[in-house]
Amino acid sequence: MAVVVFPGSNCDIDLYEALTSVCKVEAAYVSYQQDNLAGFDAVMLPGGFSYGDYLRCGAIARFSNIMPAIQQFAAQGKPVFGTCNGFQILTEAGLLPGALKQNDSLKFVCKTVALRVENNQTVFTNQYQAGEVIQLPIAHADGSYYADQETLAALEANHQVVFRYATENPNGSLNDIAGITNRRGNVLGMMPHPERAVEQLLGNTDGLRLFKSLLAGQTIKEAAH
Amino acid sequence: MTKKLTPEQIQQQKPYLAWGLSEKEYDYISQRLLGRLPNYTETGLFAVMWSEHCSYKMSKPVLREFPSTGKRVLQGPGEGAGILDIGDQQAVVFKAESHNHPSAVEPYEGAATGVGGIIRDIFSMGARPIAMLDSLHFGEIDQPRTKYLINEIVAGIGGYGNCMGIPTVGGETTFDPCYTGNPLVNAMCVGLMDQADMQKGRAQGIGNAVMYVGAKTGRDGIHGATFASADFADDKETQRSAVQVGDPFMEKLLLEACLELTHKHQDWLIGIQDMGAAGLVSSSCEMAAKADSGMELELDQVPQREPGMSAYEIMLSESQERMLLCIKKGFEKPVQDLFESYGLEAVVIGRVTAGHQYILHHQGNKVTDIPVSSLTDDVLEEQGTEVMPSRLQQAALQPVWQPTEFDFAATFYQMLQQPTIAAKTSITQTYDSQVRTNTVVGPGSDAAVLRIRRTTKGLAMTTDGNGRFVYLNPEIGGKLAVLEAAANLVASGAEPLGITDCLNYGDPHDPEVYWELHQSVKGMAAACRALEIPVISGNVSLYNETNQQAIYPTPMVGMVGLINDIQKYETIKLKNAGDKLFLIGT
Amino acid sequence: MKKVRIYVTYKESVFDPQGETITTAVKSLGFPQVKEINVGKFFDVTLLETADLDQTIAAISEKLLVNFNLETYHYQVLEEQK
Amino acid sequence: MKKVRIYVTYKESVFDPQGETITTAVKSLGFPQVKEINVGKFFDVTLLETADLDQTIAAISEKLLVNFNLETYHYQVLEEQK
Ligand SMILES: Nc1ncnc2c1ncn2[C@@H]1O[C@H](COP(=O)(O)OP(=O)(O)O)[C@@H](O)[C@H]1O
Repeated sequence: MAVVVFPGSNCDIDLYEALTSVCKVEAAYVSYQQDNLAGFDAVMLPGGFSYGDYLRCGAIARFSNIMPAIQQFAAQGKPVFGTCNGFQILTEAGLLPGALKQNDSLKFVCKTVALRVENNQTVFTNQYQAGEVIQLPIAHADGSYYADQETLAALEANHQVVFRYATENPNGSLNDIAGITNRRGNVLGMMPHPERAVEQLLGNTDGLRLFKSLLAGQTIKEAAH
Repeated sequence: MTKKLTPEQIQQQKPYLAWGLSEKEYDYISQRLLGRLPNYTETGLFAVMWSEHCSYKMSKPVLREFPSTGKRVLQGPGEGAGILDIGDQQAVVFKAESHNHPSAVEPYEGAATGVGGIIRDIFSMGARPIAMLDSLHFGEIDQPRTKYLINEIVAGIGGYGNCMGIPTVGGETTFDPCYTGNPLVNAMCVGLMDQADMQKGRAQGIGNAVMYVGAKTGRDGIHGATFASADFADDKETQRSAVQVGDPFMEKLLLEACLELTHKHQDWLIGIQDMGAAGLVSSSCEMAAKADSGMELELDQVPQREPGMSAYEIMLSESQERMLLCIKKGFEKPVQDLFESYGLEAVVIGRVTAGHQYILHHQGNKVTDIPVSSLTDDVLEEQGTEVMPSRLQQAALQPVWQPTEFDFAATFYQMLQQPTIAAKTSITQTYDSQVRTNTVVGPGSDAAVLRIRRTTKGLAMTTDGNGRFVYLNPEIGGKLAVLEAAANLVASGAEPLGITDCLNYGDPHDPEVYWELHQSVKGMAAACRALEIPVISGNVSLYNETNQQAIYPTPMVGMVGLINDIQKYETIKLKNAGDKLFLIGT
Repeated sequence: MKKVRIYVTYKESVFDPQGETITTAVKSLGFPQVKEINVGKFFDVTLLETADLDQTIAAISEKLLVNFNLETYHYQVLEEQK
Repeated sequence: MKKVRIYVTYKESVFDPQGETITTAVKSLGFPQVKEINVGKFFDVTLLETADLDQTIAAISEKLLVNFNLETYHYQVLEEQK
C-alpha cells in the first residue's frame, strides 16, 4: 500500500505503522513529487497540515505531481483512502464531492467521537456491521462537511455516506457526515482517524477493521514474514 | 532607521544604557576586553549578548546549586537541550522555555513562537520531537483581557504544535490575580533519539562552512534599540511591527530536513544550533565559543526579507524558523541540495577561521572584529543582593493559624469550582494529543505516558509548579514543585529520570525577588539531590512584573520518567466500585 | 441602513507565511507573470444609520476586528441602502 | 505592473460560523446598531501587465483561490502602476 507524503503531512507515520506494524501489510511512503503508483494495491492520504493549511486545507497539495496518478488509480477502481487532511485533499481534487469548512466552534478539536457505520458494503467497511456504532478519534479544525442540497441528496440516495456522527456532531457538518465515498465506492474520505485506533495499548481498536476490510478484499499483499 | 553613531558618540551619548548595557559593563568592554571603543554594531552585539536573557549573568550563581550530573546524563545544561540515557542505545532529550513577555504583548504569536523555539532546541540535538507540554498561569478568568489572553495563547500553542504533528500531551493551567498583566507561558518539548545521532552546537575546523538554513531574516523581534519602546506603547499609529510571526509549516520542513541531515549525513555535519533569542549573533558566537574557534561572516549573504537592513538588524533579528549549521568544507553543495529538496534555502554565510576573532563584513566594511569569548564567556557576573521579603518576616511573627470550623462537603464543592482545579478539557481538546500514535495516556491524568515504539518501554512526563506555595515559602515551595512532579510520574508507573525547569520571577535587582529566586532554587536543588534527579536543562525568565508588582515566584518543573514495561502504566482513574483507597505518606 | 467594508491586512513589515506560500503555488501553476500575492480579510458590516458612523466603525475595528500588534485597517462605505 | 484585488466570500447559502460569532460578539460589546457582519478574504495580486488580464485572473481564481463548492468571487483592478 502507498502512503502519500505531502509537505506538511504529519499522520503519515501513523498510517504507515497501522499498516505495517499492526496489520502486517507491506507499505511504502510515496513522495508527493513522484508521479507513479504502479505496483500498489491501495493508496492512503494521511492527515496533517499539507502546505500549512494555507489558503484552504488541501487546496495547494492537490496540485502535487502525484495527483494525476491518484486520479488514474481511482479511475481504475482501486481503493483510495483519505483521512482528515487526506479527505480535504480528495475533495479539493474533486475525487470526492463537497468541501470541508472550518468547524462551527471555530476551534481545533481533538477527542473521541461515536460514529455510525451507515454502509458496510464497501471495500473499506465490510468488516463492520451495518448500523454499528464505533468510537474513533477526531483531530481537526476544518471538518465541517458541506455540499449543496442536490449533492447531499445524491450522496444519501447512493449510500455514499459511510460514517455519520452518532451522538454529537463535533464540527457542524451537514447530515452529520463524517465520511463519504465516491459514487463507485472505491474512494473513501473521512475526518476521523481510524489509524489512531488500532492498538489496545492506545485504548481503542475500533479503527482496525477498516484496514482489515481492505485486506479482506484479497487484493492486498500480506507482508512476507 | 537610526543614523549610526560613531564610537566616540556612543561613548558620549551612552545609547547603550537604553539597550540594557550598564556603564560599568561598557567601560569594562572597551577598556579591558577590546582596548578600544566598540562601534555601533559591536555595542549592539554586546548589549544583547550580555543581557540576562542570553548571559544569565545574575542567575548563573544561583543555577550552580542544581545537581546536573548522574549516570544517565549524556548532555547536561549548556546545549540546546539536555540528554539522558534510557538504555538500548536510545536517549530522551528535553527542555522547557518561557515566552512570557512576547505572549503578554501578542498572545497568539508569542505562544506559537515559544513552541516553535523549544521544538528547534530539541531537533538541533538530533532528536525527533515526540511530545509537547505547557505550563500556563493566567489572571482570574472573569477578566475580559484574561479571557482573550487564554484563548489566544492556547490557540497559539495548539496552532503550532498541531501543525507540526507533535502531540501536546500534558501541562498545567492555574489562575491567580498576580498573573493578570504578566501571564506565564512555559512550553516543554521532549524528543527521542538514537545515541549515535547526538549533535552539538559547535563550529570548528578552519575553513569549514557556516551555513544558514530556513526562513529569511526580517526586522522581527529586534530588541529595544531600533524599535523605540514608543512603538509598542501605541502600535495603532505605526505601520511597523516587531512582532515575530510563526510559520509552523516552514518549521515542519526544517525539522524533517535537519533530521535527514543529522541522521543520514553525519559526515557532512560538524555542528548545528537553532537561532533563538538574539538570533544570528548568539547562535554563531556560541557555536564558535564552544569549540574555541574564530569565525568570519559575510552578512550580505544572509537571506533577507526586507531591503536595507543594517548589520545590527541582521545580527539581532529574531525571525523564526532558522538554523545555523557548521558544514565540513566541500559538502556545501550536497547540503544545499538536501534542503532544496524540502523547498528550503541553505546558504554559506561564513567560515570557521584560525584564531579567536569574531569578524563580520557588511557591504564591503568590516563592521565587527572582537574576540569571540568577549560576547560569551567574559560577561561580568552580577551578584544579586538578597533580603527576606517583609511579608514573610511579618508572617513569621504571627501565631500559626488554626482552622476551627469544618464543612468538608462545602469546602470540597468550593474547591472543585476553582478554575485552577476544574477540568481543563476545554483547553486540552484544542491540542492534538495523539498524533504519531504513541500517546498511551494523554491530558487528564497525573502525567502523560508515551510508548517507545519497537521497545517494551515508555516515557512519562509532567509539568508542575505552584507559585502560591513558593510565594508563601520559597524553599519549601521549591521542594514541593520537584516532589509534585516526581509524585505524578511515580503515580503513572515511571521512575523519574531528570528535570528541566523554567524559573519565572520578577526583577532580580529587587533584593526580595532575588532572595525568592535563591531560596526556591535551593529548595528545588535539595529535592533533586534527595531524589537523585539531575537538572539537565532549563530557562530563566526574570522581570515578570506589571506596574512594579512582581508575579509570584513561579518555578516550573518539567520532569520525565521511564517506564520499563509499558503495559504497567497507571492512570488517575478509579477503576472499580469497591476498590479500597489508601493514603500513603504523611 | 449602511453597509461598510472594513479591510484588515498585516502591517508591511510583518511576515505573512500564507501569502508567501500562495505566491509560490500560483507561480508554479504556470503564472510566472505574478510577482506577489498578499492576503487580507474584510468584514462587511451592515448597521443602522448613525451620525457617528466613523467613530462606530473605528471602535468596532479597534475593539474586536483588528489586532494592532500585527494588523492595520481601513474602510469604505459600500452602498446606501434604504 | 498591475494590482488586482480578488474578493472571495462564502456563497449565500453557506453558513459562516465566523461571521455569526463576530456579529454576536460585536453586539454584545455594546453596538446594537450592528445588524450583521459577513467575513471574506481578499487577495492582492501584483502581476505584470498582460493583454488577457481578465482570463489570467479568472484562471488563478478558479484553479486555486476559490473553492466553488463553497465560495464565489469577484475582482477589481486596484491601480495602475508604472
Ligand atoms: N495547559 C495544559 N495543556 C495540556 N494539558 C493540561 C493543561 N492544563 C492541564 N492539563 C492536563 O490536565 C490534567 C490536570 O491538570 P492539573 O489540574 O494541573 O493537575 P495536576 O495538579 O495533577 O497536575 C493533567 O493531565 C494535565 O496534563
